Amino acid sequence: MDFLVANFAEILFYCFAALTVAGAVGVLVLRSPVHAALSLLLTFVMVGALFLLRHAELLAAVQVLVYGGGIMVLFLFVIMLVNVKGLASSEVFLSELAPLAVVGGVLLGILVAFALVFGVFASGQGDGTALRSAGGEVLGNTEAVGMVLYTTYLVPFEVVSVVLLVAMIGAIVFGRRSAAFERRGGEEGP
Amino acid sequence: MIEATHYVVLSIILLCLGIIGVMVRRNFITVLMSLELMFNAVNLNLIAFSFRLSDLAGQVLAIFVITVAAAEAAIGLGLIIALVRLKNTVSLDEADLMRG
Amino acid sequence: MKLYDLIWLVPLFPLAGAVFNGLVSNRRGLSKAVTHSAALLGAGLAWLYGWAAMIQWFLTEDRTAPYVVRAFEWISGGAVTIAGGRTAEVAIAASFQVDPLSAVMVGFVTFVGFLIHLYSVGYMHGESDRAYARYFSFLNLFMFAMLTLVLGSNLPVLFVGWEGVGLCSYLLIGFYFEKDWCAAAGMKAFIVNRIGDFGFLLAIFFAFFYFGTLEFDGLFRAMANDHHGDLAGAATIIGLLLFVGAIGKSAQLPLYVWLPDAMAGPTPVSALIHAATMVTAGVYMVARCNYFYQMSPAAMLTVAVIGGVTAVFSATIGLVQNDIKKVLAYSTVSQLGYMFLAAGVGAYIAAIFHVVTHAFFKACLFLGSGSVIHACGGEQDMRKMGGLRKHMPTTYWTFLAATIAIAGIPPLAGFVSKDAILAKVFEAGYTNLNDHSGIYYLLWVLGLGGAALTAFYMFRLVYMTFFGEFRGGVESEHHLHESPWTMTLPLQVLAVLSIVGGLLIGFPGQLFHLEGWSFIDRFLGPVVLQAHGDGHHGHAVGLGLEWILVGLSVAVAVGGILMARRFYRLDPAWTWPQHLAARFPLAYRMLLNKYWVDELYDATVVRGTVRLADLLWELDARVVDGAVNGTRHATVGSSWLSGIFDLQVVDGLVNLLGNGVRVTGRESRRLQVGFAQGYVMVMVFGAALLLGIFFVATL
Amino acid sequence: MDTQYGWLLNLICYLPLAGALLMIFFVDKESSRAVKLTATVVAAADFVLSLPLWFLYRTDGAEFQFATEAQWIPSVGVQYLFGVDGFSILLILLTTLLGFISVYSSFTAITHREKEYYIFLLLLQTGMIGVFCALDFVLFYVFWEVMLVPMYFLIGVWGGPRKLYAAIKFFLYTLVGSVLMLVGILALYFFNAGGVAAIGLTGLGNEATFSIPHLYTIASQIPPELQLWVFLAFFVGFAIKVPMFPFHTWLPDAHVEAPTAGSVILAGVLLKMGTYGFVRFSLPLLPDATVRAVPWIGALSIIAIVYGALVAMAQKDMKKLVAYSSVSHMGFVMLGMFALNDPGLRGAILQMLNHGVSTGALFLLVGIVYERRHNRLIAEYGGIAKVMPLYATFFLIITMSSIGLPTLNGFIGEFTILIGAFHHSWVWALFAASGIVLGAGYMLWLYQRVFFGELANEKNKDLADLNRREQWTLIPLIVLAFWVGLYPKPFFDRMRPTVDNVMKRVAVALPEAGIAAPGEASSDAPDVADHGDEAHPEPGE
Repeated sequence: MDFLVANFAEILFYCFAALTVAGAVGVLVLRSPVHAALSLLLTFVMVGALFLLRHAELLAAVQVLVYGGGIMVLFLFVIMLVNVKGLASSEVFLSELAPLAVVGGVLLGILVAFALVFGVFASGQGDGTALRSAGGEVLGNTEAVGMVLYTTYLVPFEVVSVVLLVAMIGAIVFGRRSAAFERRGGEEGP
Repeated sequence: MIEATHYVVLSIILLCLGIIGVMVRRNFITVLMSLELMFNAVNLNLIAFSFRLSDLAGQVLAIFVITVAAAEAAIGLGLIIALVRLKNTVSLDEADLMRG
Repeated sequence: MKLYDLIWLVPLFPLAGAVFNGLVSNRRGLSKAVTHSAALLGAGLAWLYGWAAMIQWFLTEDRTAPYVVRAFEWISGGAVTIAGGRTAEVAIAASFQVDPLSAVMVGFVTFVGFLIHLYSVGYMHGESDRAYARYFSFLNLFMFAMLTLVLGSNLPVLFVGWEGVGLCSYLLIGFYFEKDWCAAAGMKAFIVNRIGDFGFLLAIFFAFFYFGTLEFDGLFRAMANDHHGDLAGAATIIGLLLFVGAIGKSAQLPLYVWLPDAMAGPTPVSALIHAATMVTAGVYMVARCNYFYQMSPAAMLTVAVIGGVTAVFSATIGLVQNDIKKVLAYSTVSQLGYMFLAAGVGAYIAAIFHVVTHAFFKACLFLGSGSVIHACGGEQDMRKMGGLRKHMPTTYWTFLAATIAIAGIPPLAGFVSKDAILAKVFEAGYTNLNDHSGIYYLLWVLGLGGAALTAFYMFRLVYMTFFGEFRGGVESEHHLHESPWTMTLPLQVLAVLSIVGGLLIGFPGQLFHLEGWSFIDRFLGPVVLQAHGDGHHGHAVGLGLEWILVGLSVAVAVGGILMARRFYRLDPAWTWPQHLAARFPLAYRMLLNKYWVDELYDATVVRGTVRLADLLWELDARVVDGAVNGTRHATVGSSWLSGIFDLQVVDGLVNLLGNGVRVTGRESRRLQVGFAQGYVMVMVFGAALLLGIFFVATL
Repeated sequence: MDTQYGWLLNLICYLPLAGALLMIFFVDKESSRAVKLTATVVAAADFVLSLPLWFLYRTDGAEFQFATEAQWIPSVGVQYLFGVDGFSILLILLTTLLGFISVYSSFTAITHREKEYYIFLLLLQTGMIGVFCALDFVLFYVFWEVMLVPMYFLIGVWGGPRKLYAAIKFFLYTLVGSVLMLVGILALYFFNAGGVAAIGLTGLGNEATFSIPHLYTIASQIPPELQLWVFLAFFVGFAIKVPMFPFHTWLPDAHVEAPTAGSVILAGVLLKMGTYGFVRFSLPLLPDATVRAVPWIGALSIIAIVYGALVAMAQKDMKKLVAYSSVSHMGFVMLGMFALNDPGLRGAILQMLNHGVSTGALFLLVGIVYERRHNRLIAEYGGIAKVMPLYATFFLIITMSSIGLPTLNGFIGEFTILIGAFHHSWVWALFAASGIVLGAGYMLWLYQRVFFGELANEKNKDLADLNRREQWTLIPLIVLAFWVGLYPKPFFDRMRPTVDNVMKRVAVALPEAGIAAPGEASSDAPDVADHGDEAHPEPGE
């Protein structure tokens, strides 16, 4: 038990990491998009849990809410809407490319890993208190992030919100355009 | 002790899976999901380094990444709908209007 | 309350009427009753207020100095250096003045104007509602402009009225614009007037250059203070240029040609504008600016000569015209000549006196002729009239009274004023004014001859129109009728004034040793600058000689009348005039065709200008624009040449390059497979390669 | 420079641009209604926004007000300098008013490519306002060129049968002038800065700048020869735009081919660019050369007045007639300006406005019948006062304004100019005043041939009178014509500081300048007319 107590954080990490990778692999290999999506959901939630371990409580919440809630619903919604099952071809993978792709992916991964690991060794180490304090006073992580977000990073924050807005409009336009296209084609519009 | 290295390795694995997924899956929706995987990989990294450096910038950046990911998902799914309407397929290799 | 402090209301009343009729009545097509009520109200209020203000002024203020009412600053052109290196501010105010001269002018303009408005109510009744409103709008607008003209206290404000009456004249002459010749007459009037205005404008500039002010009062004082004759040269230039303006507006030689044509307008318009008021504006202006002429013998002489010659010249044309309005038009030109003749000998008061009496009898004549034309259904040719005495007695009697007045039979108005003029002209010769004794005597003879001609052609007109048998056919004779009261009432009022008006306002007391009995002489005295040196001689001509002169002019007038009676009354077949015409065909044709002056102007000035315009247009298109297009052709040509060089040599190289690019493009197009994941793969390997290079380089 | 309310000026200048962008991205080109509505609202808003300038401008304040000062390209001394004085305010108001009217008047005249048309109109407006606001030579030049392009397209796309010829002629002609102007600008720039050794131009060694207010301060140090060359370069640029006598032939072509609104803007505002340039640059910056050029420009102006009027008389096409009348009227403006005295310059400035109002209105009027009949030949009309009484009334008022009838605007301008010209040389006034007679000649003749007489042509029998919209395009101009004619004082008040400043700067070069202290008001400046004694009417002459 002592081992469990002493290394609780490590054990949690490995569990979460394993589930994360499992989910990712599921996305890669599951034939049905619905299954793939559910598998992706697992990854999202586990990544959120991993955030918790690094004292990023706010991020964890956002991860679950946005990914697990918003984006996932969006995926599922689209899957339902376009009836993927009927449309998807029987061939799941691009078989002729697959080997090459795996080689390329792994190669790139290794190279990036090199870069990052060097980065880890090159950088110093903090105690994490800064992640919970603002202006010297110890608060929660949410307050700390909020303070930084709305002071130092106010302008980028606003810009990102515009990006989101534009994306939203763009999504609507894509929907409309094709509607117009269909009208011209004589079919019934939505 | 969990080091940043752990996180880095995990994130690299996720990234690789994502890249491979993007390249090998035919289904556009799954390709998008793979992209989301890559985003998550990046976020993991950011959080890890944020903790290590005791710097909130990493978390803030992660929030931005999530936002962009949401935007990307919205656009991408919109594209899927357009593609379905236009060519009645979700296979990415059949969307080849730009072929030279 | 000083009514004359608000003297600018006088022109504003008719303006309000004009605006109402123009914007409301005309647009909405309101009924005739509304239209003429508004117009009469405008003119009537101007009359009442003008008279009230003038009488109040007369009773309360010092009459030797003008009472100036400044409304607002109008043109502020900044400072400029004028003659003698002085600096003057171009600050022209919209200001009005009350003084004896403007009082007289306002007095009769508003009065006659109102009567003619009243007359128009009957005369224009046949027009459509909108044309009716348009007519009254223009007529009211004319009143506004005319009153501005006589009330303005400086040359530019006078000029506003001056141009304004010209505009109204243009509009009213061209009232029946569907007829080409009416519109053409309007345009002719405006453009000929503009030629005069050209002189007027230059006079204004010269006046400002020499005096630094354009206020009449300031100019007057500057001239009055010039004891050494330093400003005589300036006075000559300004006087002559102003007179150019007067020639245009008052239809004197050589710019009289527009006035006979102006008869194309409705008859009340001819009465108001082209007889009673507007055409006398030139005389008013000369009288107003008399100080320039007083200082300049040359200018005076020019005015006198042009006036005298015009008086006779146009009277001769009037002898043979058959159009009733044309006769009256030439008569107007002739009478205006008399007025200028008076002004030219320094008798400005006599000139204004004649303006007033002329307004009475000539308005009466025109309105009478309008009544006749109305009755004859628009016919203006006297050869197709005759015997109208029986059908329209009121018109006949009033017309006759005015005719006797203009012919110069004592004691009617025309006699009094015309005799005053002739006496002054004779006096000028007698006293050897400015050493031009001979010329003035000659002018006196001309004036006397003109009086005889006047008597002749006016009675010719009466006899042809009202006596004998009606020559217009049975059908037309049926329609002959007396006019309604709105038309006859003004006739009667004007006829009465033609009879008594002269004695009333200008009793020739000097003939009876009664000094100061002439109201107008005393009243207008302060307006005229007493020239240095010669002063006022009083009675240079002895009383006996004066009576002889009176006798002479009466005798000539009676002679003219008797001759007309012999020619056109006693001999219904008119054999004598026909005989004369056959005997002197050239003279007759010359008179009938008005000395071919119109044709001459048409052939020289009008055609010349149009020709020049066409020529310059050719020049512009061919030469000036040709140069531009030539540049274009030269540029295009040289670029064609260099194009060949370019094609063969430079382009050869360029094409080589271009072909290279094209081939590369064609080949590399194959790489574009349109397969997204293929691109991703390339990207991944590319990124890996870059990272690899990075590590190799770093390590 | 008074920077209070500087934002207002920028807003006025860029609002049409913003409107154009808005239309590009958000207005559906299929919806003609939306296109017109947007353009009208933007143009009207711009006009309303420009109104405060009239009230906020202080005649006793700094020379340039509503200013904006910012760096633009610091490395070569280009600044973003905006600012206006009374003179430019009048022109900006004219621009915004005519801009609105030209948008409003095009509703039915333009039927294809409507969206692009209104976008170009709005872009043009930004360019024009910018020209009047810019106080930095480079900025000025940028706006000057920006203005050209939309006009080129307006003529070239929506024009008449020979539109391409006219558009290219307009563009190239103006471009030639502006390129020379650029050379002049650079010469001044280098003179102020280090000079150019290669061409033997020694400079003052000041900090390099294109700022016009700064260049004003060094004007007296520019050597006469340099002044002359720069003056010539400017002269060509501005004279083409005015247009002065030998450079005027692009104008009739451009006017005839341009759509109605294009003609209105062209006559109303673009021609003012040339005269604006003279007043803003040539006179104050190059006083020596200006004084030397007076006889030549005077002669050219008089030729323009008489020649323009005569050629107008020979025209058979209404629009061409009005175009040539512009040549004549702009001759008056140039004459007054180069009389180099207060009344002349004031009259010239006022006459610029007057010409914008009355000629703009004339083009609108001609456009109205053209839209109904698609014909501009005078001979095709005649007697239409009967079917279009209201139109005839409006046309008459504007005709009278154009020929200078007192109580209307034309008179005030011409009268003031002539007083100024007279005090320079009475011969000038003599010849110029003859233009007034000729002006009455061609305008009234036109009026007679079009409106009076028998309604002979069958096609004219059922012409519709003005509709409500057409009336409202004209009424503001007519109100303005009467306002200027009856009470021009507010206009004179606003231009006074400009005139005083220009006269003060020119006075340096006048022969007796040594006597007058530089700081004194121009009323103490020596007699301009005195340096030509032969042109002086002597008492007793």
